[in-house]
Amino acid sequence: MAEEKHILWTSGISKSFAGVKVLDGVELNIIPGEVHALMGENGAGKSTLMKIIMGIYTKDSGQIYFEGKDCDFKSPKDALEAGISMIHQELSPIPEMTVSENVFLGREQKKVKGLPFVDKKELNKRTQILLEEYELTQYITPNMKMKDLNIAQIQMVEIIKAISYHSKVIIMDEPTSSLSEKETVILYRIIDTLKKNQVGIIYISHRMEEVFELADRVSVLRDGKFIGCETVANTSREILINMMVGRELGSGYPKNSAEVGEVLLEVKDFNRKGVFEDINLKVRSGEIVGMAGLVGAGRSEVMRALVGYDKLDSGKVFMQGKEIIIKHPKDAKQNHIIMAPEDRKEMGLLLCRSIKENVSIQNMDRISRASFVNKAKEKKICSDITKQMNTKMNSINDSVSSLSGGNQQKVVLSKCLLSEPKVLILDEPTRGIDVGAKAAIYDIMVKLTEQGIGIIMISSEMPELIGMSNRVVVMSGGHITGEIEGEEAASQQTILKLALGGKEK
Amino acid sequence: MTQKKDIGKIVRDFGLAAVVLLIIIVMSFLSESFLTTNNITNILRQISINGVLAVGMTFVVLTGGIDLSVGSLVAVTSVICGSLLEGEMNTFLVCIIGVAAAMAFGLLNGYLVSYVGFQPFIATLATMTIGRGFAMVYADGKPYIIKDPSFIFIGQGKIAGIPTLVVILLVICMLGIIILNTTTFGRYIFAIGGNKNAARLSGVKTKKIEMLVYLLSGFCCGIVGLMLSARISSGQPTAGEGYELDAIAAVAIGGTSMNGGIGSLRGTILGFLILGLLSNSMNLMNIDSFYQNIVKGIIIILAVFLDMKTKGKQD
Amino acid sequence: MTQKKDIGKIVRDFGLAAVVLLIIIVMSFLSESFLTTNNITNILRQISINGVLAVGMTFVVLTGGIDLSVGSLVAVTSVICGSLLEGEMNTFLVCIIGVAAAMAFGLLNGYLVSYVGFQPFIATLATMTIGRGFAMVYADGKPYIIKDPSFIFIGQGKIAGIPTLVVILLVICMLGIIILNTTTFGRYIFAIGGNKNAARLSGVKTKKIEMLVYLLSGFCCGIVGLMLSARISSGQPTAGEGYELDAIAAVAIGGTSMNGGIGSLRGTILGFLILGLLSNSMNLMNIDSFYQNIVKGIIIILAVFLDMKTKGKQD
Amino acid sequence: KDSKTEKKSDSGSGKDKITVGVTMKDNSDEFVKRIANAIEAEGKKEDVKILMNDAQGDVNKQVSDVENMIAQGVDVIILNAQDMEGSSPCVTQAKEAGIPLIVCNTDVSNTDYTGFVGCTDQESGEMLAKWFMDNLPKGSNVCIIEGPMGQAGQVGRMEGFKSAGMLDYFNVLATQTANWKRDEAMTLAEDWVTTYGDKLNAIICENDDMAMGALSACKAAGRDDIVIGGVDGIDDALEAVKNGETGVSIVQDAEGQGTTAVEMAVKAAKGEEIPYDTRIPFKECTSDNVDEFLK
Ligand SMILES: Nc1ncnc2c1ncn2[C@@H]1O[C@H](COP(=O)(O)OP(=O)(O)OP(=O)(O)O)[C@@H](O)[C@H]1O
Ligand SMILES: Nc1ncnc2c1ncn2[C@@H]1O[C@H](COP(=O)(O)OP(=O)(O)OP(=O)(O)O)[C@@H](O)[C@H]1O
Ligand SMILES: [Mg+2]
Ligand SMILES: [Mg+2]
Repeated sequence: MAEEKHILWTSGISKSFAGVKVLDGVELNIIPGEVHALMGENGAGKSTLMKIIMGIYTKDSGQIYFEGKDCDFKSPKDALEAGISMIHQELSPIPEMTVSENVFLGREQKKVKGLPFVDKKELNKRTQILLEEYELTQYITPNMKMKDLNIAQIQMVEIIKAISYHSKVIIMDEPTSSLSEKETVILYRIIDTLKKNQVGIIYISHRMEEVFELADRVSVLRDGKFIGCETVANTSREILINMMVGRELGSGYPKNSAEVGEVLLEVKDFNRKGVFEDINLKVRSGEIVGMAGLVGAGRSEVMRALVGYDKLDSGKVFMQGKEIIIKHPKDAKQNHIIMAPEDRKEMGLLLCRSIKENVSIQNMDRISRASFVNKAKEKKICSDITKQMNTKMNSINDSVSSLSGGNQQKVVLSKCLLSEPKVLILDEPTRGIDVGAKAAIYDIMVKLTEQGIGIIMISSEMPELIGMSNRVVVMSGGHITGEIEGEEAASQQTILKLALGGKEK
Repeated sequence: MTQKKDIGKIVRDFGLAAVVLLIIIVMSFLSESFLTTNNITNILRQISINGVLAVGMTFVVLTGGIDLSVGSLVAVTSVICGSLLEGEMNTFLVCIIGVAAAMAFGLLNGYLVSYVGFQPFIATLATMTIGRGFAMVYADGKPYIIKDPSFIFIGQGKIAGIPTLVVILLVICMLGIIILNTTTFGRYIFAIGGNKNAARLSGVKTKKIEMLVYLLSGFCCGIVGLMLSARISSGQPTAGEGYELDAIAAVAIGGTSMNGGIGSLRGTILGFLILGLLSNSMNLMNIDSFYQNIVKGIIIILAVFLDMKTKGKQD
Repeated sequence: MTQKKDIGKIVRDFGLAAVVLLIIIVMSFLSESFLTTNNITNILRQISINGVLAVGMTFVVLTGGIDLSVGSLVAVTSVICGSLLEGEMNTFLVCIIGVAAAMAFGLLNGYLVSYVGFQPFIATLATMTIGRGFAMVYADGKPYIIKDPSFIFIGQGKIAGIPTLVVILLVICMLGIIILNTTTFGRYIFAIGGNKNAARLSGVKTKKIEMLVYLLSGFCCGIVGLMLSARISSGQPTAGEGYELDAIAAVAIGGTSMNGGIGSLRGTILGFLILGLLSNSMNLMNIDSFYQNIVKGIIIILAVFLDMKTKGKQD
Repeated sequence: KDSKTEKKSDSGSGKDKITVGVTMKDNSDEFVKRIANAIEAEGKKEDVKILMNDAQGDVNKQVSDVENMIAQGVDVIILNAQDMEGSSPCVTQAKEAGIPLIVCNTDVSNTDYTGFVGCTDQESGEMLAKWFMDNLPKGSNVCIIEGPMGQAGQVGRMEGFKSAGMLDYFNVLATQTANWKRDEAMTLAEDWVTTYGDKLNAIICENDDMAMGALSACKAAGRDDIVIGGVDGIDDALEAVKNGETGVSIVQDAEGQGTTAVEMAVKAAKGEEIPYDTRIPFKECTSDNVDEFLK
C-alpha cells in the first residue's frame, strides 16, 4: 500500500475512450514538497490521468490514494475540497467575469456567514493580496474582465487561482506554454515558495530545460503506459527522450542552409491606435524572422492585422514589391500569406468538427472544383498531412476536441502548411508540443525555407527563437525596439534588454 | 469606485433608456392622455405580466438556455387555481398549490436540461406542449369562473394606491436584481453561461444551478398564472398562449445574449418597458393593428441597433 | 471504406430511425388504414410543408442562428401570389415574384444578423412581426381566392402519380443534402457554426455565408408559400402562423445543436417524419385533441432521449 | 398644446363629436375583420370617432385595451369579447368608469353591460345540425371539425349540435379541432377520408374556412359524395354552395352586427334608451337561396 511519505499515490489506473485505451495501469506517487515532472509525447495520457485524479473523468480501473485514504472523487469540487487543485492545460476563463470573480468562483466570500450574498469588496481585496504577494499587480488588477486579458494574463490568473486553494497537491498541466520568460520567472518563484510549504507539485511540460531546472523526480508515460520514474539528478535529456519516444532523437536545432533571397513581404508603417505604432518589417525568401517580446508587446496583434483579421488604422503591405490590399484573411490567403494563430481554441480550430474538416476548411480551393468538394482528394490530402505531422489519432473523422492538446496544435499547423504559403506566420507554433514533434516542426520550417518560403515566428521560448531565426525582431509596448541579426542574435540578454527597454520608453 | 462603475453601467444602458425616453417624450406631445396618472397606471399594469415572465426568462437565458414553456405553465396555474377556487378552498392555499404546479413543470424542464442533457429548446418545447395539453384536459377545455374577492384582489386590487399587479412586478424585479447581482447563485448563473466547463472545474455544481434556474422560471410562471387569472377573473386553459415570445423578446431587446453569460435584469426591464410603451402608445394613437405589427418590428430593430451603437458592440 | 463510414452514420442515427420504425410498426397494428398507399401519400403530403421549412431552418441553425420569421414569410408569399393571381398574371411569373418577396425578407434577416450584428433571435423576431403585419396590410386581413389551375397544380396535382407537394419536398431535401454535404458552401456553414473566428481566419467570408443562409431559408419559405396557397386554394395573410416552432422542433429533434456546428439534414428529415407520423397517427386513432398535445410532448422527449442514448451524447 | 388644438380641429365638428372605443377579439380572423370594417364604415356615416383596438386573440390584451380606452376618455365602448369569462372584467371596468358598453357578436358571462348585439353561437350550431339532420339519413357517419377548444364559438356551436340532438342522430366517427384553420382542417379531412373510406358521409365544420379545407381534401380524394357544411358565409364558401360542392353555410350577418352595434353605441353615448338584447338571426344559405347572398 501507499508509503507513508507519499501524499498522492495512484496504482493501476486504466481508462478507455470509445474503446481506445489511453491509460493502461499507470503508477504515480508524489512526495510533499517535491516537484514531480510528468513527461510524455502528445497524447501519452498525461492530462487524462490528471483529470481522473481531479474527478473530471471516471477511471475504468485502479486506485487513487490521497493522504493514505482511498479516494475516488466524483467531481472537481470533491478534489478541490480534499486538497488537490489543478492548473488546466486548456485555459477556460469566463470572459464576462472579473479576475477576482474567476479566482474565487465556487468559494465566494459571503457578506454574512450562511447567507448567499457575495462580498465583492472582500473578493477584490483578497485577489489584490494574492497579486501583490506574487508581484503581478502591474499586470493584472482584480477588477479587470477576463475577456480583456491576453493569454498570458489569463494563464497567470489560472495559476493564482490554483494556488489560492492552499492545496496539498497542485497539478500544473503545461503552465508555461502561454508564458514568456518574465512570467516564467514569476512562476518559478511561486513554485519555490510552494515547495518550502511542503506542497506536492505535479508538473507537466514539454520543455526539457524546465524539467531539469525545477523538478526533483520525473515520471514518463508512453502510449498510456507507465515507463518509469527517475530522480532528475540521475537522468539526462537523452535518457528521458528515449523513455518518451522509444528511440534516440538528434539534439539541437536543424541546420538551416537555405539561401536568403529577395524581399518577399514588406510591412510599411502599420498603425493601430492603442495597440501598435510605426511597424516596419521585411521578410525575405528563405528567411526565418523571429519575433521576440514580452507578452502584451503586440506581436500577435500586428500579425492579425497583417492577415486582415483585425482592422488596421493605416499601413501598407507589399508582396514581392507590389502593393497588395488585405481586408479579409481571404485576401491574405490569396496572396499566400498564412497565419497559424496562438490561441487554437479561440481562432484556430472548429472544435466540434472532424480533423479532416479542420484541415480542409482553409484549403477548399485545393480540394474542390466548381464549389463541389472532392472527398477522395480531401481524404488523401488530410491523411497525408496528418501522417507527415505524426498526429496521434484514431481516424481523420474524429472530432478535434477529442485530441490531446499537442495534437490539436498539429492540426492547426497542418492546415496552414497545406495552404501553400509564401509567407508563413507562426504564432507560438510549438506551444504544448512534445520534443519529437517540435523537432519535426523545426525540420518542416527548414524545409519550407529551402523552398524559398519566408517565415515569421513569434515565440516566447528564447532558445527556440535564437536557434531557429536568421534575424530576431524585438517588440515592446506596440513598437519595434530593435532588430538583431546573425551572431548577435545568440544572446538572450540583448533580446531581453530590448524587450524590457522598449517598455520603459 | 462603486459610483464610477455605476455611471459606466448607466452609460452602457443609455441606448435603451434613450429609446424609452424618446417614446415618452414623443407620446406626450402626440396624445394628451399619455402622461395622465391613469394611463401610466395602465401601462404599468399591462407590463406586469410580461415583466414577471421576462425576469424569470432572463435567468434562464443567462445560463445559455431558453424556456418556451412559460405560456403553458401560466395556463397550468390558471386552471388549477380556477378549479380549486370553485371548490372554495382557502385562497392562500390555492395560490401555493397553483404556483407549485408550475414549479413542478419548471423542475421537469430543469431536470431534462441539466441532468439528462436535453437541449433547452427541445426540452421546454416538449413541456410547453404537455403543459398546454394538461391544462386543457384538466379544465376540459372550458374556463373556470373566479369569484373569490381576495383572489381577484391580486389582479384588480390596489395596495397604497398602486395596483397589486404593479406591486408584484416591483417585488419580483427587486428580488431578481438582488439574486442576480449579489448572491453566489447569481455569480454561478453568469459563470455557467460564460463557460460551463470552467464553472464545473471550479467546483460549481452546474447541474444543480441550471435546475434551479428553470425552477425559478417556473415560479415566475406560477406567479403570472395567479396575476393573469385574477386580472381576467377566470381560470383559462388557453391563457398565456404565445407569452414566451414576448418574454424572450424583452430579454433579447434588453441586450442579454441568447448564448448566455452576458446580460442584465436592468436591460430586461428596459426591454419590457419598451414593448409595453409601444403597445400602449400605438393604441392611444389608434394605429391599425396590422400596421402596429410593422411599427413594432421596426422599433425593435431601431432600439436594438441604437443599443448596439452606444455599447460599441459591433466590430 | 466509405461503406464502413456510412454504416457508422446509420448506427448513429439509429435512435431516431428506430422511433420512426416503432411508430410505423405500432400503428400498422393499431389501424388497418395506416399502411395503405392513400395514407402514406397523405402523410407525405402533410409533412411536405413543414419539411421544406425545416430544411431551410437546418442551414440557419447549423450556423448557430435561428429563423423565427418563416411562418410570416410564408404568409407574405401567399398573399402576394393570391393578389397577383387575382390579377390573372402569368402563373410562373407569380411564383417568381412570390418567392422573391420572401427572399427579400430573408435577405433583411441575413443583413441584420451578419452585417449589423443582431442576435438572430431578435432580428428574425422583428421580421416575423413586420412580415405578418405586411401580409395583413397587403391583404387587408382577407384571404384571396385562388382559382388558377396551373398554380393549384402545385398543391393538389400529381406528377407521375406522386403529389406535386411531395415531389417538391423530395427535390428540396435532395438539393439541401447535396449543398450541405458536398459543396464548399456546406462546409463553410459547419465551420461558421463550429467557430466563427477560426472560419474567418481560414479565409471564409463568414458574413457572406451567413447572409446566404438566411436567404436560403427565405427561399424555402417562398416555396412553402406557393405550396400552402396552392394546397388550400387561397392566399391567406394568416397562413403559416406558428410554423416556425414546428420547423425548429424538427431540426432539434433531428439532433442538430441549437448552438450550431453539429447536425445533419438526415436528422432533420427523421425529425419532421416523426412529427408528421405522430400527428397522422393520432388523427387516425381519433385521440382527443387535448390528449394529443400531451402524447406529442412525451413522444418528443422519448425520441430525443433514445437518440441521445444511442449516440452516447450524455455526459 | 399645439398638437392638442390641431387634433381637435382635425376632428372637424369640434367638441361634441362622440368617440367610440372598440376592442375586437382578433382582426386577423376574417369574420371579425368584417365586423370591424362594418363598424368603421358606420362610424364614418354617423360622423363619430372610432378608436379601433385589436386584442389579437389575447384576453389579457383585451382587458388592457379597455383600460386604455377608459384612460383616453371614450364616450362608449364596443366589446367584441375574446372570451366569455376572461373578458368579463372589461364589463366591470366600463361600469365602474360610468361608460356605456355594447357587447357585439360574442357573449360575455358578466351581463352587466348596456346592450348586446349579435347572434347566439348556439343558434348557428343548431341550424347547422338541423340542416344536416334534414338532409342526411339517421345514423349516417359524420366527422366534426371544431374551432380552438375553449373559445366561445367552439363551445357555443358544439352546444348547439348537442341541443339539436345531432350527436345522437348521427354516428360521430371523430371530432377534432383545426383551430379555425384551413390547412389544419385539410390535414384532418385527408386522414379521415383514408381511415373511414366509403363509410364517411359528411364532415361538419364549425366555420367555413375549415369547411373549405375539408372540401379541398375531399376533392383531391375524388369524394364528391361527402356532404360538407360550415358557419360564417365567407366568399368561397358561398361559391362552393352555389357550385353544389358543399351543402350549406350558416351565414352570420357581420355587417348587420357591426352597423347595429355602432348605432346603439351612439344612442347610448347620447344617453338615449337602447334595447338590452338585440339578436341578429343567422341565415341558412343553401343552393336554393345562395344567389341572395352572392352580391
Ligand atoms: N474526451 C476524449 N474523448 C476521446 N478521446 C480522448 C478524450 N480525451 C483525450 N482523449 C485521447 O486520449 C489520449 C490521451 O490524451 P491526453 O490529453 O491525456 O494527452 P496528453 O498526454 O495530455 O498530451 P498533450 O501533451 O498533447 O497534452 C489522446 O489520444 C486523446 O486523443
Ligand atoms: N481585444 C482587445 N482589445 C484591446 N486591447 C487588446 C485586445 N487584445 C489584446 N489587446 C492588447 O494588445 C496588446 C498586445 O497583446 P498580446 O499579448 O497578444 O501581444 P503579443 O506580443 O502578441 O503577446 P504574445 O507573447 O502572447 O504573443 C496588449 O497590451 C493587450 O492587452
Ligand atoms: Mg495534455
Ligand atoms: Mg499574443
